[in-house]
Amino acid sequence: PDSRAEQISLNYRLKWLFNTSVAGDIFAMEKGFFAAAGLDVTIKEGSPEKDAIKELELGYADFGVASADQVIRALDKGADVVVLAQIFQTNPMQWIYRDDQLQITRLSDLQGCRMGITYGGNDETIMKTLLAKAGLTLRDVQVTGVRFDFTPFLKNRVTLWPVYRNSQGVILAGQLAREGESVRFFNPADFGVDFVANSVVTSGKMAADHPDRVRQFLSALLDAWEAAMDPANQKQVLAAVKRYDKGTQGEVQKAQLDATRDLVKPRPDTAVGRIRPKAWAQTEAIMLAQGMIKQPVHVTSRLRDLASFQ
Amino acid sequence: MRLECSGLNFAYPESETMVIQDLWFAMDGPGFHAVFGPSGVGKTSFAKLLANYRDRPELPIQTSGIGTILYSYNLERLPGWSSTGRHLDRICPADRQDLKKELIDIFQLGPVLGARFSQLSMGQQNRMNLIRYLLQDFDLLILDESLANVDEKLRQAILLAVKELFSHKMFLYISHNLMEVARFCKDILVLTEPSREKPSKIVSGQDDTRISVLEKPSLDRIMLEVMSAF
Amino acid sequence: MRLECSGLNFAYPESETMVIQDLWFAMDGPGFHAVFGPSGVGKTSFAKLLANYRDRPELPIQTSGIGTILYSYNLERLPGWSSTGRHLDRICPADRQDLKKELIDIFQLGPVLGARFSQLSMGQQNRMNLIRYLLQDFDLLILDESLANVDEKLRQAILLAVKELFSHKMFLYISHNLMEVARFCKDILVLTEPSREKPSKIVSGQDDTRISVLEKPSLDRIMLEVMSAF
Amino acid sequence: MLFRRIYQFMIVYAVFLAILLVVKKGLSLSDYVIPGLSLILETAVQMSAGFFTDVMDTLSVAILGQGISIFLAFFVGILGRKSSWAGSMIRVTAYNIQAYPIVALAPIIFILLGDGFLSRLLIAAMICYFPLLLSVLGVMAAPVEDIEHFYIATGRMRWQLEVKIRAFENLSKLTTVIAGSATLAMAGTIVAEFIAANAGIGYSIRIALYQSDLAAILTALFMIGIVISVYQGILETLGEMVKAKWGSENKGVLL
Amino acid sequence: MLFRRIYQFMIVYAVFLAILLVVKKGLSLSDYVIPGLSLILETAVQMSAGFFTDVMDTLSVAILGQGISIFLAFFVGILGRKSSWAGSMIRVTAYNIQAYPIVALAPIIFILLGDGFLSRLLIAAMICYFPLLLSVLGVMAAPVEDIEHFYIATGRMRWQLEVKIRAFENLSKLTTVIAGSATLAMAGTIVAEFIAANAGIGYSIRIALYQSDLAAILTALFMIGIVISVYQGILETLGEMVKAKWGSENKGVLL
Ligand SMILES: Nc1ncnc2c1ncn2[C@@H]1O[C@H](COP(=O)(O)OP(=O)(O)OP(=O)(O)O)[C@@H](O)[C@H]1O
Ligand SMILES: Nc1ncnc2c1ncn2[C@@H]1O[C@H](COP(=O)(O)OP(=O)(O)OP(=O)(O)O)[C@@H](O)[C@H]1O
Ligand SMILES: [Mg+2]
Ligand SMILES: [Mg+2]
Repeated sequence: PDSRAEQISLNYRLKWLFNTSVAGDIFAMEKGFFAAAGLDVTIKEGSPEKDAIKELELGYADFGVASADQVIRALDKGADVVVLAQIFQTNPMQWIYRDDQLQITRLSDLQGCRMGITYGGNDETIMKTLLAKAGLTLRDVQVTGVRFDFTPFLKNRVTLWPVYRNSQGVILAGQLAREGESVRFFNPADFGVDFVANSVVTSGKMAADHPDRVRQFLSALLDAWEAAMDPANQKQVLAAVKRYDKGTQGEVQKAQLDATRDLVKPRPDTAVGRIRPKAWAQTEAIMLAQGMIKQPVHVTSRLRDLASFQ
Repeated sequence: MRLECSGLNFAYPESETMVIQDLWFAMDGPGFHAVFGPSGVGKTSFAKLLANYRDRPELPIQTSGIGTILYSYNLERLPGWSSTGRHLDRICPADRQDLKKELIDIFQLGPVLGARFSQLSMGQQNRMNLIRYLLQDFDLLILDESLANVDEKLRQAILLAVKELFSHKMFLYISHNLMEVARFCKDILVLTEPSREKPSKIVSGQDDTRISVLEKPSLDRIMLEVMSAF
Repeated sequence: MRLECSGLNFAYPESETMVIQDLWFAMDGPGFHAVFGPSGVGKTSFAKLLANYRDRPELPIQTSGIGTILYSYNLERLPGWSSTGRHLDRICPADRQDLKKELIDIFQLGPVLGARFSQLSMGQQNRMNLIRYLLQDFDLLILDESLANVDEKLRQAILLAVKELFSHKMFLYISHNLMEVARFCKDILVLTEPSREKPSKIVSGQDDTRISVLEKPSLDRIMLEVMSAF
Repeated sequence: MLFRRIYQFMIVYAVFLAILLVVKKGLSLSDYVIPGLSLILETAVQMSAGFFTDVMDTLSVAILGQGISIFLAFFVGILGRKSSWAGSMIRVTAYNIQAYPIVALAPIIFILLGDGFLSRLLIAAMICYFPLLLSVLGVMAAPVEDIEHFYIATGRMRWQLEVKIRAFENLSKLTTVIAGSATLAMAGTIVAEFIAANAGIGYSIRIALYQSDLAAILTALFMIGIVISVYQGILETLGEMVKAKWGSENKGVLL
Repeated sequence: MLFRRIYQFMIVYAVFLAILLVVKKGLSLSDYVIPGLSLILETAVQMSAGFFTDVMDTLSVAILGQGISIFLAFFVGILGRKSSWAGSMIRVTAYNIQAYPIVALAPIIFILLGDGFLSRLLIAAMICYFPLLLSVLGVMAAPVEDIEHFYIATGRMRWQLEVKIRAFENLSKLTTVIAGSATLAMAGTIVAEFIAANAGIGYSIRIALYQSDLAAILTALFMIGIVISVYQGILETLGEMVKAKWGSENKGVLL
């Protein structure tokens, strides 16, 4: 099945730009995992203005990466989407803070904090949930709107700033370390809020009509991720990532890869892509509670792991 | 061909003073007629009204045997993107090429056909503009100081030639040169300011068809008549 | 006061034909002088050169006793944001208020001082523009057809009044009205086309200071002389 | 005229919506990709009051920003109208600033000015001023010889007068551009709010965008359109009044 | 002139950098808020080759986008120049589209056109065309009576001729605006790249922003500035040539 002519062409839409947090996706493409499965996959970068689930429906993409809240919202509006894998076992959306300024051991420590919130973003939902757990609301903290850059945090005007732990988090930690400041990350999961992050999705139609194709794609992708997360392959993975993410320095990428590994494969025996229905159920419950969806969408019924395509 | 005006009144909007008040006159037949009067009396205003009278049915202006009326004036310009010669070619109907050549000769514009309009002297601009109109279909052509910046000698030659070439058309010649008007025009409508008591009236001109040795007495009489009309 | 030109040549850039070729002449003293010639001969070109000759030291133009040279022409406009009367007020030096009033009377512009420039008739525009210049400091004022669209009667009245009021200033009057030029001007520079063999020359005019009963014979002689100069 | 503007906008919007709905039907897309009419209406009913307040908030900043832009455009346009070294320097500066995407400059602006109202205003003005500047430069760099000659010849020309003459002669062009730039000011303010603010319709759009809520975006676009149409209509009427009063261009009344 | 543009840009840039560094010193900000000179230089050395390629990539799209914008502006400007109902309708449409922030429209554009080259080009053109449109509308709506009278009176007026006359009489204004719009096209393309995340310097800026790498942003701004200066200089020279050839406005040679 190596001959190019027989390969099936597929489009795979990421959530964000090429960087170390999609190391597995890059590795799959670079190391021929897809080709070996008889697939010719084009991976496309994403942005907030692009939405993998919409592209699935429009036929611009066959597979994609979407955050859990996107999936749940889409289901709420009648989109036909299924979840194939949950890339991050721990949500990389965390809050960075300087460790000499704060110690968060209990959620009530958040009271009165100056923190950044992306209005309308995941972090707002998560933070609201955390605050609710502590019996607080956004009015009990000082909120600064998050925008494209980090100046408010860098200039020390806010204490807690939301970042992606394994990309921006690493960069910021590095920048501050150079100035002799050390940082910590506030991880909501540590406080019982297990909000699912990015997952691999496809349309229900694809899952029903072409289970073989889904299986081929998914197993190639997960194999690639397994390989990419293997510390033994670190050099190759970094070289592959470097080809797509030229702007980031090597040692930063190395640190990012380490951080990614912790989030994707927290324990050596965790299978990459493992779907945790409980986390999904919690995510849906949170969104329902905050009025982001009007009625239950039963997202757990839309979860299909690799085994279901065997 | 007849042009008639029975009690025309006109004032610019937003202005109280009448520019034209109770104007009555009639002009007959083809040939060179004139509108004459002191600066600011309303010649241009009248000419523009006449040129567009069909759009203003309330005006007491009547014509018979006059189809197309064209109005030309001395500040008109030709577009600048090509030479004046090419512009003339473009607006000249196919069957009037000979007429065009003849007019260019009479108007002495041969040497400047290659120039842009903005490169012409004022008199050359006047002439170039007028030629365009003469090449069009018209029954009545109004010349509002259209040759004001041309020297007298050439202007007279042009007037005589136009009279001859377009003897079946009607012209309304507006000029400040009394001698010319008196000598070459048929009917001269002398406009007077509404504030004066004298009504506007028609004086008959000499309607010369060639540059003759001046028939001084009769010309003087006409000029005197015109000047005393306002 | 003396204006002298010793072998002036001029051609527009990008054009081969000479507009002015080997022009020699001299004019002396204040008063009304004229530049005359057929349309397109180069009067305007010469006038503009003269007005800016100090910026072009290579030109063989010399003056003595002439400080400020102003050039006015008939297409100039006043800004439109306020009435012409207010514009005149603004540009009139404080010590010339009386002169301004007198000129407005002579130029018969009293009734239109409240109007915007664009609302004036052409002749009114000409006059309004010229008044502005007469209120300025100048030694030599060039009038390039500045009164071309004014009626003859008023124009003559204006010329005579200006000659009297500004008798110590020098004027260069460019006009196509031969009779006027011959009658009211001192030295008449008659320009000829370079292609003709005849050189440009100065003809003496009659320099009248009032509207007399025509001295026909002498005027006819001057006019003949001017016309035969080109 | 104002009324016409509004219903014309309604037509445009309706056509736009119809195209979207046809695409939806044609490709049988879910409400997530393109919301159905009922969802849009529902969202509109829910959101429109809030969005209206947001748009008015944005509009108030936009008006201020437009004022600043007009000032800035004339300021730079007048300084940069000469072909001298200094003029060219000013133009180079003005042009270069424009070439930078505001998102790239935003961090620097925030560092220098903080992220309050001032930054928002500056960003709005920066987006709005440049097109104005181009027109002002075009107008200011072209002499009106027939009028200027007298003042130059008699040594009366001052830069104020030159500017006044050229502006006046191009009054209708300038009022067109100024009235038109209202939409730019609006767009600029929305972008500024989108980047950094917690108020205004730009902020609401960002939330809708993050939540993939196209119905909310469509509602916001409708609100923006209505308000812009009214504002623009008022500006145009003002422009006509200025022209009528200042200009009094009766030249072509008869012809 | 081209040369002058470049070194003038250098001066502007140097002044800008100096201000930043003074702010840094003054508030004793650390390198991660405002990078120091050495860090900037280091980044520049590292990045500039790559960024240069990116800017050239962007420029090529910008040129195409500008072409489309010019076409679009004239198209709409010519259709919308009349004060008739249809003309006003077209203007309302054109104005409204502009008032919408591109970020709000982007999702819809991506839905309708996909996220390929076409969307990027469309976004770039949408940002660039409007200011052009305003100028074109201003020019196209103002009759040139002295020239048009003949053609109207003799029934020879066609819309092409009318447009040609008005464009020609305002040639210098139009060339100013067109040359100036180059920077808008550039900014538009960068924004499009920023949103569409594909290639070009806008994409690089997004990455640098995401990484909070101000030094890289400053390098990118420098590259953009240089390239824009050169492009603009070339356009201006072309504009002069067009004016010299087509215009041949020798009117004021002597005066
Ligand atoms: N647009 C206008 N608005 C108001 N008044 C005007 C307008 N145009 C002309 N007038 C006035 O109407 C009168 C007649 O003007 P018109 O141009 O018809 O005179 P004219 O006889 O052609 O004069 P000229 O020989 O100087 O050209 C003048 O007093 C002038 O001030
Ligand atoms: N800008 C220019 N470029 C080239 N040639 C020009 C330019 N201006 C004028 N000419 C030519 O120079 C000659 C003299 O023009 P000029 O305007 O000086 O004549 P004039 O004597 O003032 O004529 P008129 O009495 O018609 O105003 C004309 O043949 C004209 O075509
Ligand atoms: Mg008139
Ligand atoms: Mg002349």
